[in-house]
Amino acid sequence: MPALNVQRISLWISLGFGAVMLVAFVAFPGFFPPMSPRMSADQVAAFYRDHQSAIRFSMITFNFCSVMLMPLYMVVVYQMKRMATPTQVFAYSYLSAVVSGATLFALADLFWLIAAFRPERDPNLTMLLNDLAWITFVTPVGMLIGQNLCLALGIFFDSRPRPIFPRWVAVVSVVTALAMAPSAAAVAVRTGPLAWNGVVSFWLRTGAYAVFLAVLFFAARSAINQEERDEASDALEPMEAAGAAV
Amino acid sequence: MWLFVLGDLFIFLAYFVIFMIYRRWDPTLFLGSERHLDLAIGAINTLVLLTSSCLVALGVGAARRAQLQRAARFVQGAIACGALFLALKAFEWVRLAHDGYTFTHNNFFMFFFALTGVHAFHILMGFIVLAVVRRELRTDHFREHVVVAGAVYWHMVDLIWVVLFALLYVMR
Amino acid sequence: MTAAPDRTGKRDLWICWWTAPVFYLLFGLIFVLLTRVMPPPRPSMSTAQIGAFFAEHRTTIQIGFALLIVVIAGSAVLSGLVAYQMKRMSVQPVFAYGYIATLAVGAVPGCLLCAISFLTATFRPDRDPHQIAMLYDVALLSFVGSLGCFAAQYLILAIAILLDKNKIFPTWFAYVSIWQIVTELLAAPVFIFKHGPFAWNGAIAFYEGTLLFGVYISCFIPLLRKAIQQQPSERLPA
Amino acid sequence: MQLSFNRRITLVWSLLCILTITSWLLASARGHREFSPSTGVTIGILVAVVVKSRLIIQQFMEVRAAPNWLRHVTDGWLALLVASILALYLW
Repeated sequence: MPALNVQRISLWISLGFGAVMLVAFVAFPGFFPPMSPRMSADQVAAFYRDHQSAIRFSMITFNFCSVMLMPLYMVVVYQMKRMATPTQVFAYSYLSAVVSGATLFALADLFWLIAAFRPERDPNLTMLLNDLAWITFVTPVGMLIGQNLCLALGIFFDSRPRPIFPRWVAVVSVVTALAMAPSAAAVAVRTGPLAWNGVVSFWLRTGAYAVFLAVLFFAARSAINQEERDEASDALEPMEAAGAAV
Repeated sequence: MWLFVLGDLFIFLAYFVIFMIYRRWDPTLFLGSERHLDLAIGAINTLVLLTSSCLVALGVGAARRAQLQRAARFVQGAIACGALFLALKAFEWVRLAHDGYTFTHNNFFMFFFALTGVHAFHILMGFIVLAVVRRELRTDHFREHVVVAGAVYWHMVDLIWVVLFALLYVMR
Repeated sequence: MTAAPDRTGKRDLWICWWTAPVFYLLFGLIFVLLTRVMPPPRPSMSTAQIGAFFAEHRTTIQIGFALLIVVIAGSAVLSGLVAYQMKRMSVQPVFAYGYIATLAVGAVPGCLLCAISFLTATFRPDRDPHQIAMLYDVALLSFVGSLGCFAAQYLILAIAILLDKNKIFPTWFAYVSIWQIVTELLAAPVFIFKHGPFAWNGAIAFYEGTLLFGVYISCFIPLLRKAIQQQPSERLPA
Repeated sequence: MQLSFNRRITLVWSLLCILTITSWLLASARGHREFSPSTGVTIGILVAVVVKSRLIIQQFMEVRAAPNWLRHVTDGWLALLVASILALYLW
């Protein structure tokens, strides 16, 4: 009974910090609209000069809060280990992919902050940091895709009569992975929907992942509820058996 | 809990000393900046926090006399006061920032926002602590030491604010 | 199987435990004596001064960080040991996984990026000084300013200790862990200030935080030792 | 003193409030525009801080009924606080 509290606490931690991250997302002046990859070095430098406070506020917030989503992912890992899959291997793969994905985001966040630290820096170097930040943030979707595919496979192979996560979560997970995949093209394209400020690479990718996180939250919550109910009935069964014996 | 409270008190002592050292280096700037603060909000916030501390103390008394529902109501009142404190604080922050006195404006405002920010974080933690206390009061066999420990934490938050109020708002 | 003698039964745990004092000793040696990252050089240095800093300490930086990138895995061994002890707690292993995950994130931006940037900066001293100054910022801001991963780790550890009914670690250590969260919060302004107590070499952002980290780690290592000692050697949990 | 618990707490609370309002008045007594250094005001404020802190520690935190070491440590903290503030202020 107290053990289950840990999962609920984890969910609430992630929900709370996730909400704060939403504020940080809105506060970052480089997201509305997303900065164009075709900005000149001087324009980029001017952006960091003019919006210094807002950039620092939102990126420090991201720095602090993004890793706080980890408890939610770890609840998913734990629930994946409970799935009736042939082995628990996907849970560990998922854990590994989550860690690498979070590391990439932490790096992108630092590049933004370093660029804003000295806006008076040589504009070419500011642009270098800005490119590093955007490319690290938008393009390496592989780890996210890996997470979602591991999760989807786990759900498909889960042979419980009542699966830990419903099958449609697997479908959403795969669809999200597909929606994020084209963002990798932003490493080479500088205009159009595939550029890092494009509809596909930025809005579709970010939006799809945000929606997916919300789905994951509710799926995890109902999995925890189900686990509690299962445990309660497991605890009853021996008693009933004992009662029958008498 | 006492270990945490004492440790925290000494950590804050270090912050206060560092603040005073910087104040010593530039007293005119600090005094000149102090005038931009709204003394009334600071004073009212002090009263709000003192009241909430008082409610918690009364709650502990009620819990000892086994009036658990009464105690829970006191704790709820204390949480409400804490929320009022934070609301006033947020209003004050927004107004100062709106007038251009932001975190980076000068050394005084740097300390002001950092110290009040850390204190606000302690209040947020205090909400969790008081929620635990309230939950404890709802159980039939509540543990007195948990309730007392939560109360001690909340009084510490109050105590730190009393010193902060003096240093940031009223010192001349 | 007969009960193995205590020492050999927990051999692996003791190997992990001994990495802790060795790793932190090396860590201190590298960061304080060799590479001069602790206490940190001033953020307000001019480009020329930064160049001079690297020129002066080039050899020791290279020795120190070359050593660090070899021994950094000590932190991974340690987080494995802590996670193992957390799995012995009465709480579900969710937090043990979280501990591994947050520290695995923290190793790259919080420690290795600093080493890599300093090494890159010293690799070609004749590089454009502005580029060297940028690497200097990257190194110090990532080292002092990777807040979230460590704050999350302390939060997870603190909550796990508070909820644990097996009392693997004493309750007071949860509070020591919570202070670390507060110091991480107070390190957030390093991204803003170049002078004063909140700069990356400031009295509050650096010295107070480091002091509290010293308290934390000098409590943690003996506590881990005690936790291993008190663990019954028969029936070691997986 | 044989005061009931609630009475004593309420009394402490009113004392604390009075002291707060006094400091408030003390700080604004010389007109809102007058922000000059004043050792008298500062010392008055610090006295109020000492009294308030000690009331909170002794009465609310119930240190008055606590073991000796705790009483000494909290008193030591308060003494250290005021001494360092005063020293740094006057120096």
